[in-house]
Amino acid sequence: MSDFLSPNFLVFAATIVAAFLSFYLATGRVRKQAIASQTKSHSLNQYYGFYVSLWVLVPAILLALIWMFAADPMLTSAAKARMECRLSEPT
Amino acid sequence: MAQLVNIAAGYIKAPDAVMAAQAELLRAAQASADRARSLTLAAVMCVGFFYAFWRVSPELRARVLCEAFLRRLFFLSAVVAILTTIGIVASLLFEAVRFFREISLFDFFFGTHWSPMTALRPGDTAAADEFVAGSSGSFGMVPVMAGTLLVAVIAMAVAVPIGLFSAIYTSEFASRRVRNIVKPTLEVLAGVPTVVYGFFAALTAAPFFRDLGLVVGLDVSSQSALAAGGVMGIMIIPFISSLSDDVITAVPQSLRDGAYGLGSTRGETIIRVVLPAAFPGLVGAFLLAISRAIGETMIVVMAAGVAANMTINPLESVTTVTVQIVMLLTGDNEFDSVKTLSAFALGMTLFVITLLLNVAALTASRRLGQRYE
Amino acid sequence: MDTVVDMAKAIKIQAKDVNVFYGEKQALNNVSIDIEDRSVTAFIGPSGCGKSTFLRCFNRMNDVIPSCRVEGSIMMGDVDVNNPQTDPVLLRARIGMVFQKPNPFPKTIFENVAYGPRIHGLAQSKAELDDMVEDSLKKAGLWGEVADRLADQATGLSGGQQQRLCIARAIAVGPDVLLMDEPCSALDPIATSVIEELISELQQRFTILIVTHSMQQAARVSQKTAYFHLGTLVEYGDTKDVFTLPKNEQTEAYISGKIG
Amino acid sequence: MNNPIEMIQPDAKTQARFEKIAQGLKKRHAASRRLKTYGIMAIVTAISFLAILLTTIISNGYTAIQQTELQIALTIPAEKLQNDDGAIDPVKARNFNWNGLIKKAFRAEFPDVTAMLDKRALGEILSKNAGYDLRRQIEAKGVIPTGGTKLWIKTSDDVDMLMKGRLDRNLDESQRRLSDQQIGWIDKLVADDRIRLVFNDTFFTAADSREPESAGVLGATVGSAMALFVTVLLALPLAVMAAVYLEYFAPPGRVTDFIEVNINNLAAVPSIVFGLLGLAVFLGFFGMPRSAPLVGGMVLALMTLPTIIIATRASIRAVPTSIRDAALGLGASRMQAAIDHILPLAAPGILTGTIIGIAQALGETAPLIMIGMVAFIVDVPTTLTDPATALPVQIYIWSDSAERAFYERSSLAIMVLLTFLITMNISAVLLRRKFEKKW
Repeated sequence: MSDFLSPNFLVFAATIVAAFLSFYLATGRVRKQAIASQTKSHSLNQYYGFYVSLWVLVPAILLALIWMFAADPMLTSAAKARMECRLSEPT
Repeated sequence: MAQLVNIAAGYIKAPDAVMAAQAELLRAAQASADRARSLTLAAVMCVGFFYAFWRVSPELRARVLCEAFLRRLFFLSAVVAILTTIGIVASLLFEAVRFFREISLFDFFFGTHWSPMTALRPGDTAAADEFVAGSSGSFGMVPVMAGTLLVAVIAMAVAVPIGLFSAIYTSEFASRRVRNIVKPTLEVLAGVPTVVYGFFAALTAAPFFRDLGLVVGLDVSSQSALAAGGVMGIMIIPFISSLSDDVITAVPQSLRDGAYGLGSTRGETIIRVVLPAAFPGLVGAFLLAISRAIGETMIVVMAAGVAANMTINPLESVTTVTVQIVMLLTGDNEFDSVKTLSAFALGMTLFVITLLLNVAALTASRRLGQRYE
Repeated sequence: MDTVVDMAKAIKIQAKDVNVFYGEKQALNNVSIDIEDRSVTAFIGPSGCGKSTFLRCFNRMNDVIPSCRVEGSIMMGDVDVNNPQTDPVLLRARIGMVFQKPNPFPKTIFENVAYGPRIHGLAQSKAELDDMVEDSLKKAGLWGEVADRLADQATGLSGGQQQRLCIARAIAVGPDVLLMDEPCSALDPIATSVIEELISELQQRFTILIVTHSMQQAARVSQKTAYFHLGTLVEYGDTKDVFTLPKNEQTEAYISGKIG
Repeated sequence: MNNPIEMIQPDAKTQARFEKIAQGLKKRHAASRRLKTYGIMAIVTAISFLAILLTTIISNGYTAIQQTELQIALTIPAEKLQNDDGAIDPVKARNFNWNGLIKKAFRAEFPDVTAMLDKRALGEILSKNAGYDLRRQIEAKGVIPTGGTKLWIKTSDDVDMLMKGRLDRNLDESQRRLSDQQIGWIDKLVADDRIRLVFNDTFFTAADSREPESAGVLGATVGSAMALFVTVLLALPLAVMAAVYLEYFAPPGRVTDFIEVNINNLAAVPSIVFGLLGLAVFLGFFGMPRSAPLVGGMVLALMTLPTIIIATRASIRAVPTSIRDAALGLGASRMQAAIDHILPLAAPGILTGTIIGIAQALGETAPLIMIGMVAFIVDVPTTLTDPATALPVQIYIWSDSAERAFYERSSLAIMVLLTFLITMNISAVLLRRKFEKKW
């Protein structure tokens, strides 16, 4: 169906894009700083990219997982509770 | 409730207005929750990004930090094995404990009458349902366990001689070329999915045994333990043959030399020296095979019976632990009934038994390993 | 000693033009040798020279190795060892063998020694078997150490005891020749000296062929010494001659420690 | 032989002993040969079991590759199906009574059949889904044949069985699923050359159905593929990371030992227990959808994880430590050595192990039954959360059905499953052979 435009997929795609973006921003920043301060970086530039990407991705993934396992069931049970109370009303 | 979720997702049409309204509400709630989630995610990503970006400088030990993270991730992956075990134990225990609140441990493990489906018979009232489910007679697992053992014993009776002698041949007599052909061929038997064996047992072996019984004047059930166990034996042959072959090959050549040097024939060397030396490993292999046989599901589900008969006659129909688990958990049963809970109690028993067998097998093989390090 | 020397003149085994091949590779080249009865003959030489291979020709142990082929004749009395008609089982009952590493079976001490008599059906009764076991253990100088624990696992013995158990196990079958393939290489010096004494005693009853990498050992225990190099028998003679006046340069180089 | 030296002979006592041993030899060699014979017999038995298994399945299943069809002369009323512009209107096509059209046309060819019961019996020759099939046929063509046309329509499974010789004509009529009368009609149709056997493409393009002639394995195959996709996606990275951890980073100690014990034990836990885990945790606790390939894949991933971990560790260990030492010597960190140098070298082994694990997962049935992938599903699944079955489960479902035609089709489904398995295993073997290195 319209899987590729579903909110979930968009969020997923945005996360990936954000990760890549932060990778390049970080490598760029460290390169510039190293040139500016005339020092050699501790690690290869790509590691700074990974480092920032990880900080973008990992908390987001953790949050998404928590959301999936906590929020969705809560929503459903809330709806269920509402429905039950509706059903118990005499019609 | 599942229906409501499906309606909200647009999979099915709402049967009535109330449901439709509810579904609409649920959908709205889901949509707002989705928005909230997206915003939160974006916020978290921004915070993470700015924190890390601000910290980036040539002095930052980025590689060390990345590797520390990866190492932790790797560790967590390894811990998944523990989590799985915990998950198994916890889920089985949780449901089994709920079961044992209704049925006493003693009645379950020592009761000799198993008929969890009794309550489903037409004519039984809800009260009778309560009564039967709660009564001590219905959930006695002894006949189920007996059936499991009977099938496993038949399977081992087929598999042990064939597997062991095959292993003796491939490891001691066969030339390398023959061995390279025979071993993979036998292992094909292990690669055949169990559902295929089940199909063969139910639709070929069982009718064959029944007809054979008619010819010689024996009354063989069309779901005889013999058919299920026999076919299971075929399935287990490669386990025994390849494990035994490994074990026999691991016996040091010096022992064979010693025996030959004293004037043993090849047969005497094998029977009197090699096999006794390999004995602990062979026991380990057999235990693993028994564990396989007890835990095997599809063959018995398709070819063994459902009724729990207490018998040691292989021509009759028996049921097994795995068959009962499948029977109790397929179809639309309520998840919380004593019946479905009993499946978890059976599952727990099965898990414990196979675990003990595996540990015993491991200990046995380890003893062999120590002897010839 | 005189009697021994006299008897040593009788020939027990005669090997002629023995060639051994592993697949395409030739391991032994036209080896001919006469082995004297009731004496110790030592095979020495650098590793890979074919001495062990040659030893294994005497009881057809090379049959066990699929790619191995033996040519030439080895006569022991009227038994043609290398004849395909000769049953290696019977042959190995007549020629006992002790291996480099002690290899007791994973059975009790008693069962280890009783193994040979049992498979060959030598004992008529339990009492006879008991006697055989005791006798063999005594001959192997082990009886005193294990008499009260015959029912223990043989693998629990020390290395030297295990090797003497293996000797007892070989003797129990009642062979008249004993092959020893570097019997002391896995043992400590004390255990080695015990075994060497034992060999000297056994020599009264058995024709012993011993492969050793230790020239001192060869000098100590053997009456005859054969020096092998690259698959050929370079020199063969009385031990004292070989060690004091080697005729061949190679032998001399080896004995003086220049090659090895 | 021609040697001048007199050789010494053993003394009499020794000689006697040798005699005695020689006497017993015949028996002992016979016993040895007997043992060898037992070995050969055991192997022959095992291999003949395999042969019997395969021949039974092939001989039962090969006929399902064909399907019986019947030729019917039809006149399709184009005006009832077309729009004003002459194209087929989907709504009209859906609402049109295709079954009625076919039945009418078929009955018209047997004008002497008038009794109600006989008419029904005549209709039973045709597939119950004949109308649906015809609509699909017409819709696929996009053109409605004008005037009279002759079309091939599937017969019912009973006729199919009769044509394939799987229905015994000599049985008593009451024991048969086709009456004498029906067989008479069929014989007449055969004589008129209006019944044929054609390639059963439905079997490979359809999902399950109540009617054997309309049932296929595509739905189940897609379900299996989806589940295995999830399995690989989860199990492979987890297994590789866990294996690298255990081989390179795990400090020797209780935690590591405990992990190893767990992995070894999980490898031997019965598969149905994983099914119970999936049922209780994924479905019960997390409320994931029943019958979904997603859940099936997760359960199978947990099940195959130990297999792949063990294989991965073995292939990592097969890479000589010298390579790691070389990498470390050049100043690489342990992590760099593992990821840049060891993993690429171990990759073929990891891949082989994964394929074998996946092949094992493909044949697994019991855990999928536990999580409800055993339902009757007529649609090919399109997403990971659609209800689906898997190939082995489909075999299980069909073999439980009463119709003889499903028996035949489950045999063919087994052949399909085995083909997949053989392909996977052969590719694993080839892969191993191609990349096998001796260090």
